[in-house]
Amino acid sequence: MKMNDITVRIGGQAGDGSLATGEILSKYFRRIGFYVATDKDFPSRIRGGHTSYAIRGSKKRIFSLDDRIDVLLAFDEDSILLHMDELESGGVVIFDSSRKDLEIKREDVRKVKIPLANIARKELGLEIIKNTMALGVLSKLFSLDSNIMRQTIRDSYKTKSEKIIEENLLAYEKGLEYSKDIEPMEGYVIEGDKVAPDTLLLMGNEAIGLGALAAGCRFIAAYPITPASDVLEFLSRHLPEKGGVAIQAESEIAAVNMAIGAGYAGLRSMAVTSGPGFDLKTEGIGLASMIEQPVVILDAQRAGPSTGLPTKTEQSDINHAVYGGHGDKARIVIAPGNVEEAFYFTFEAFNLAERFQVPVIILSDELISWNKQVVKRFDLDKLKVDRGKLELNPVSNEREFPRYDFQEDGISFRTIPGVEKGIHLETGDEHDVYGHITENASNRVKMMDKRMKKIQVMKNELFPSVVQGEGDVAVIGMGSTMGPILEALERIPREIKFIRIRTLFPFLDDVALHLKDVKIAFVVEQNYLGQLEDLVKLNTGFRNTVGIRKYDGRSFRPGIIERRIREVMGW
Amino acid sequence: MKMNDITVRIGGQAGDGSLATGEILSKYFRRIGFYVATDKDFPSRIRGGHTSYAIRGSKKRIFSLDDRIDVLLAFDEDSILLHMDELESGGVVIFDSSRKDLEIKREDVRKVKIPLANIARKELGLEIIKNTMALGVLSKLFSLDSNIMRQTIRDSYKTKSEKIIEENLLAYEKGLEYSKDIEPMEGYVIEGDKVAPDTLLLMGNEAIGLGALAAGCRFIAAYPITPASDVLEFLSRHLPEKGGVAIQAESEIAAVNMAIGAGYAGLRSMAVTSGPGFDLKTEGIGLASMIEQPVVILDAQRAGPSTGLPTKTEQSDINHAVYGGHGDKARIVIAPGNVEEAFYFTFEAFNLAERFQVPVIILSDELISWNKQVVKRFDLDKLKVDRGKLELNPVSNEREFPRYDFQEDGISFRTIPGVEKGIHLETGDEHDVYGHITENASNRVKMMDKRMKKIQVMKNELFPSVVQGEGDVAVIGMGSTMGPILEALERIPREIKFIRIRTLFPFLDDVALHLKDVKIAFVVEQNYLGQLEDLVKLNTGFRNTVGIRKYDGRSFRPGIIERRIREVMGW
Amino acid sequence: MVNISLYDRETPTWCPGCGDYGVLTALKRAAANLGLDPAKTVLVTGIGCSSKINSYFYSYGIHTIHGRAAAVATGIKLSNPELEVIIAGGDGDAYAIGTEHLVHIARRNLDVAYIVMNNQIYGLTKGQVSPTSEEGFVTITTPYGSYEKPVNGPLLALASGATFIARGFSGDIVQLTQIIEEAIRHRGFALVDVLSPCVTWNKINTYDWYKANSYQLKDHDPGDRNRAFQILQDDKFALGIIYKKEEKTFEEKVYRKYVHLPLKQLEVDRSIETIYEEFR
Amino acid sequence: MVNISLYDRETPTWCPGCGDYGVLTALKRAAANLGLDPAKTVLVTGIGCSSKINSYFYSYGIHTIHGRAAAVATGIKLSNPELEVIIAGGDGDAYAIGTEHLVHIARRNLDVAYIVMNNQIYGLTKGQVSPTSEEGFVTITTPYGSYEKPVNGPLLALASGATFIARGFSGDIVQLTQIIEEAIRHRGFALVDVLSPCVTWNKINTYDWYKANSYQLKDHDPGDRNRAFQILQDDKFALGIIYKKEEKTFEEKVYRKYVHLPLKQLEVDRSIETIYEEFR
Ligand SMILES: Cc1ncc(C[n+]2csc(CCOP(=O)(O)OP(=O)(O)O)c2C)c(N)n1
Ligand SMILES: Cc1ncc(C[n+]2csc(CCOP(=O)(O)OP(=O)(O)O)c2C)c(N)n1
Ligand code: SF4
Ligand code: SF4
Ligand SMILES: [Mg+2]
Ligand SMILES: [Mg+2]
Repeated sequence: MKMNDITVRIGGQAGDGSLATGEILSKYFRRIGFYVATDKDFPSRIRGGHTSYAIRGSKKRIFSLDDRIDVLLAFDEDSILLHMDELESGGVVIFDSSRKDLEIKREDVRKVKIPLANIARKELGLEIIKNTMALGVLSKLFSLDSNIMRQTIRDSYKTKSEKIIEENLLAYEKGLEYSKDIEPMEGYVIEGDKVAPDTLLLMGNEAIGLGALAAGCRFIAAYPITPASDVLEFLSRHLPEKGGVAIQAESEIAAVNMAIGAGYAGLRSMAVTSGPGFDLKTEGIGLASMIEQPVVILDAQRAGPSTGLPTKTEQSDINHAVYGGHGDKARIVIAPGNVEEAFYFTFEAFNLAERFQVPVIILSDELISWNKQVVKRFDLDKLKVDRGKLELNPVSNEREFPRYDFQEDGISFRTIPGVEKGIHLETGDEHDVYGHITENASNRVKMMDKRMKKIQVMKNELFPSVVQGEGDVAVIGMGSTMGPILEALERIPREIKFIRIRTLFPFLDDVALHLKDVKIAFVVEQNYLGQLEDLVKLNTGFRNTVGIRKYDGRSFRPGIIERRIREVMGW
Repeated sequence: MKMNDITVRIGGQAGDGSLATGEILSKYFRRIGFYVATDKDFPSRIRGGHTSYAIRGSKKRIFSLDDRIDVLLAFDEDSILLHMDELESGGVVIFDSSRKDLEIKREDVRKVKIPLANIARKELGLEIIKNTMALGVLSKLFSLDSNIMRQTIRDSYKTKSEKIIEENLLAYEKGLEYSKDIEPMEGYVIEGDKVAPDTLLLMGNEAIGLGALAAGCRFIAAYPITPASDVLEFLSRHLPEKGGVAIQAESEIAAVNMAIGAGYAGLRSMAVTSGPGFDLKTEGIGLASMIEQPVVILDAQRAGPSTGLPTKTEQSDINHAVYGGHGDKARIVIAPGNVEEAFYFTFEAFNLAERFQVPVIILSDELISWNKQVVKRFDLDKLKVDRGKLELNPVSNEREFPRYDFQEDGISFRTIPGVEKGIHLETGDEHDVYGHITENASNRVKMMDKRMKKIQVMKNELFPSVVQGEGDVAVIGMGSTMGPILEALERIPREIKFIRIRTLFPFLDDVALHLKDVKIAFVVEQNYLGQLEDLVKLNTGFRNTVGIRKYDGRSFRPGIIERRIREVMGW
Repeated sequence: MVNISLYDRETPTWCPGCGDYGVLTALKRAAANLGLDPAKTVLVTGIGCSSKINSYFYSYGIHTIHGRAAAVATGIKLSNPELEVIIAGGDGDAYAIGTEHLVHIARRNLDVAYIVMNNQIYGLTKGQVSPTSEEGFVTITTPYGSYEKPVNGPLLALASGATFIARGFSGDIVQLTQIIEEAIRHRGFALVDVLSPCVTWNKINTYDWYKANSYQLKDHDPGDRNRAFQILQDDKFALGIIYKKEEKTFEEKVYRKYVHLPLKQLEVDRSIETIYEEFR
Repeated sequence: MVNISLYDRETPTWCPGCGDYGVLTALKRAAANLGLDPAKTVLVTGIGCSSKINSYFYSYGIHTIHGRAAAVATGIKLSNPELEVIIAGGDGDAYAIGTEHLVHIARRNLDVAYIVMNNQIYGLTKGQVSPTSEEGFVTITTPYGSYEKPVNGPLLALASGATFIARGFSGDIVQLTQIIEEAIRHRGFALVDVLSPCVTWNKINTYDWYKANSYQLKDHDPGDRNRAFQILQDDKFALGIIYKKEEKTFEEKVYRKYVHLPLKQLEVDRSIETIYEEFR
């Protein structure tokens, strides 16, 4: 049936350990040489409420879930109610029947009922360990390599006590034991090379944190917010080792202004947030733009507006990232499409910020931020730090350094406090070349021209679109929709050109070129208003677009895209 | 030479009384039945620095200054340096030679030098009164009606002491006396009907304040900021008389949230600000949009980004007004083009806010906010208050009122605290019909659809564009550029269609219709990036636009527009 | 007396054992004791676990944005002083992102009660350091311990001009009910800081820890402002009413010279002719 | 000693007689006395008349946005603790829109001095009420008098954990110089509230008024925190150093376990391989 491509959804009440089990399973997949994609679904509350975690493992390079799941591991009734429909015909549901027995209606799937919790409680004295037991059942069903699984369990708990490791290993054995009479699934083959290649399994937020570290970012200020907090948390752990500072600020306004201060003082700095906090950073980003201050901002988008659905994904901050804030401003907005790009884009964001002396906004979304993918170990040798026109030994005879001197490319030399002969002012008021406030009209025009010129100059150095395929039908997407789009297109045996936009501001000219011979373009995005579609229309003049949009907070599945394209095209 | 259309620029150091003199002169113009347009130019500091005030009076209905001035009343040397070029050939410069004599180079203008300050000090014992003396000189030069002028002076100081009134009247007589040998200007006729019609002379900010009062707004919260503070100041004086509340909040964030609270509690409420403060209101406006809360926000635009040029005009917050804030949001953005519209739009803003239960943003600019124009007494009888679906006597048997019930037009019935049977929740989280938080996917879709539907529904009730003229060449503008555009077009004896856009979000379909047979459209706007032009392109698909932009903080003059059109068209 | 079930709404989704249950119960009891009319009461909250309390308490409720509840409440109360307006939220909401509004609502002496459920942690966002966390406190964002002295919310409110300051404990619902009742009854701004353990993320400041680190105020004169300042600097948490003073409320001052426009009267005096003179 | 003209920059555009001239002079003198190197000093300001001070004082300067100077300064000082970072601004900047940052910079005990030029009015925006305006004060936004009790900035800072609190007067440049010098020298967060008359918009709180309404602290032990709380509640303004305590600074704590990365060393350790284990 399905060769080396399997999706397992683990569902239960928060506290049932669905997430922990999923983590182990995804690690296992990586270790046998699979690629991984995951999707968390949990409510914005701390305990209780249905939580589920879908993990897909595949020998093929994947970036997102498939339409359907092969295994439903259900710790509670809700899992059955909510996810049974998703189960592939011929798949299997493993139901923990401890709390209650349940009649499961579908005839086309296999049903395995085990009172996992009861067994765990009675035989292991610890109910919560039931989740690791379930891994034993899975191992049996899919003939997983139990040695690798044991090692994975061991490693997963290695920051905990030896006791916990032992308990979990025991639970795993119990699971195997209880399923010794269970027949393995037919038609499924889950076989990697059993040798973990030199890869990493990590989520977008971790990749962003690593990218920042690798770029030499030494200052992060943030206020906690879902789904960006992980980056602050990751860097709080790792920055101090590197001589850097991570600070949880009193608000997002404080955070962005601290990051600006740090950048001004010469550290590569960053502030991470999501929608509501991104709104609050608007004024600060404007200051950075006006004083031509490098600073990197992450907006990990979630479903808005306002508090919206805090634990659900969306791509509806595009407009704010591109247009937000009063006045005409230079800025850069880039959007990685997968975990690997999240790393490299973050790395490059710090270079871009310093090279063009502008705020750089990394637009991620909840799905990318939380999706665990397998990536090749990052190649650091290829990554060069470019601090742009940072001048640490100016040889000026002037009493003040001409911080905003007019240069061909609009980019002036920059110094930082502590540098002799670098003394100057910086101000969000309009200013002259020394940074002194002036309201003079012709200076104003020259300074605006200078700052705005950068928008043109930087275009050559930003991330061009990635184009795949040819034809006069195009699909356009950005960010996390990459995964489902790729799979949808695989399923449609026609010529389709996929244009994945990676730079949103300034909008690059390549998109218009790619659209030259295109007759119809489907714009796939995770919002209501079609924010990306409008950007494309405005900047390319191409208007025969069809929006494929989703705004229920849940991520796209390939099938949605596939069906809509077929429907419109009559294919 | 010039019949009943005269522009006087009064310049000096701050403290020289240029503004006060200008106010009296503009009042005089109104009283003789003239229309008026003014433009203030002063630095962002309190004392010192060159300040000037240009007042144009005309029998013709005008909305802005002309290219050149007829009179330069110069209290200091800077006035000569900065504004002499602007003086019409055949015009007159009146120079206060007290501080210093100055050679004034131009031969084609008349020069009147009088040591005003010295005379005032010596003969009136009060130097600052020199400015009123200057009105005497002006009266003589242009044969102004001295009785009307005397009454205007008297009325202008009526809130001060009788002593001050007498001093100023005396100064006026002194001015007349000292200019008794001065010949009146040739070729100028300044003659109104000498009967003040039933008009008012007021600036945009005052019109906005009056509009709010007339609409029954009873709550304003604001944090001071140029050029919006006047509205807070005006309403601080007048709202209490009406049983309302004006509160200077601790910040713009506080202000918008207070206004939202007031709106929630049932008062028509408003928050006024400019660029930096508008940025800070972003999150709050998103909340209002999500909880479907009527609230009116004024953004009186000034030159950005960041602190920019705080006392200079610009139209560069269009993008933020239309696109600002995370998530997909319903809102209304309207832009009055003159002082009269500032009143009526403000009035209507409160109706729109309640009818569609959305935040309404009034986008003014510094020029409109400060420009004094003569308007017909407002016709209150025609203005109807419409509070929309406000339900004060719900007859529900439910324990909670279905505040977000689905209605045909997307607009639910609203109640306010204190109303029996109206109890419900409101939250910026996604919610069900009772306002209770829910993350359910299908509810999410229905609620998004409901809120977004309002964007379509409201389109019919917003301000359509005003179109004047016909032809396949169009000029597009919004806000304060109306005045200079109208005058520019008068000077070009060709068929040109002027489309003045008054609603920016949702963008109305009429603009595309008006552009149907147009071949080229000039988009006039006061910013660098062409924010209005982009809106037009995106929403109409019309792409053959030519931008006429200005971003030095100074307002347009008709000539700039005229020249550019002629140049491009080869006319 | 009203039955407290009048105030029942949704079943809370807080973690079992969360201190906020105690606060909810105390609030309901206080409301019942005072006979609050749900239709004339507004419970205004920010964002956080604690801020969900108006989903569980039956009255008008508005769950706003993080840190801004006090500003929204100011607009509500000023618009209709006849409403009973109660603010509630967490320590992050009130003492970090909301600091500004807390200070200014206190100095205005707006007649509202503000209940801060202080668990010394960020609950809803999963265990980050809070402004009230102790120095050295280890969390996911302070893996090497917090470097900051905690914000002392009640002290801040007192220094800002609040006219009622009290501290309660979710573990003592009887006293907490009294305190909340008093706070609502108080004419002026009342801050109630409630020690309300987060059983999920904060394993240090538990019920037992609070018991061991708090004490009951005895023979204390709440009118003594100097004493209040001292008490609030104690190492241990004083429980009870720490400060109380009658002063004119903001609403009284704002409406001093003018008759308040009753909300129901929606047809207001919209005439502006008398102002026209200014413009002639 | 350095000549104070070293710190001359632009000629101020403040109104003749503005109190801020006195502050500027005192700051220059203090800088000269301390021998501050302009290249290693950063004067961080917000927006307001007073915030223009870094246009007039020669050193690195950053004139930020309204109310946020303390946050920007935090980033600067943490990034390079070797810099002398001084914050300056107005009462609106510090005690209204900047309240939040003042409270939190104080509790962090960041080693910076914060000079607030308090004129009890909004100068630059032309005379609106300020958070420090007295109750009843008439301004263009409070035509019927202010309804709010003033914010007591130094008290707020003290309650927040500041380790140095002083008040000066622009009319007494000698004392003000000493105070500013001490504040800069102090290791930790130092708030200096300066009574600095706005001669244009505030006709009540004039030089004479301040003279009549302030007094010199005598025989005061700045180590006495309780006394400091009391002094700050006086009706009259106490002048001098009100509170001073040595505590670890934020930078010391943040970098406690780690060697600070000197700024000049721009090539940092960018290796991340050791972290890879987490992801396997
Ligand atoms: C502007 C903004 N920033 C951040 C968040 C994320 N957020 C939600 S609740 C919360 C803090 C929760 O802590 P606390 O206020 O103490 O409440 P608790 O959950 O502990 O009751 C944060 C940071 C948000 N919703 N909005
Ligand atoms: C976000 C924002 N809001 C408002 C303003 C307008 N503004 C500039 S200075 C100022 C206050 C000035 O008062 P204060 O801080 O006391 O300084 P002073 O001028 O009295 O020295 C205000 C409100 C602004 N620049 N930015
Ligand atoms: S996480 Fe903490 S604060 Fe939130 S509900 Fe659970 S116990 Fe309560
Ligand atoms: S307005 Fe006031 S604060 Fe501003 S410079 Fe003038 S006197 Fe000083
Ligand atoms: Mg908390
Ligand atoms: Mg001030």
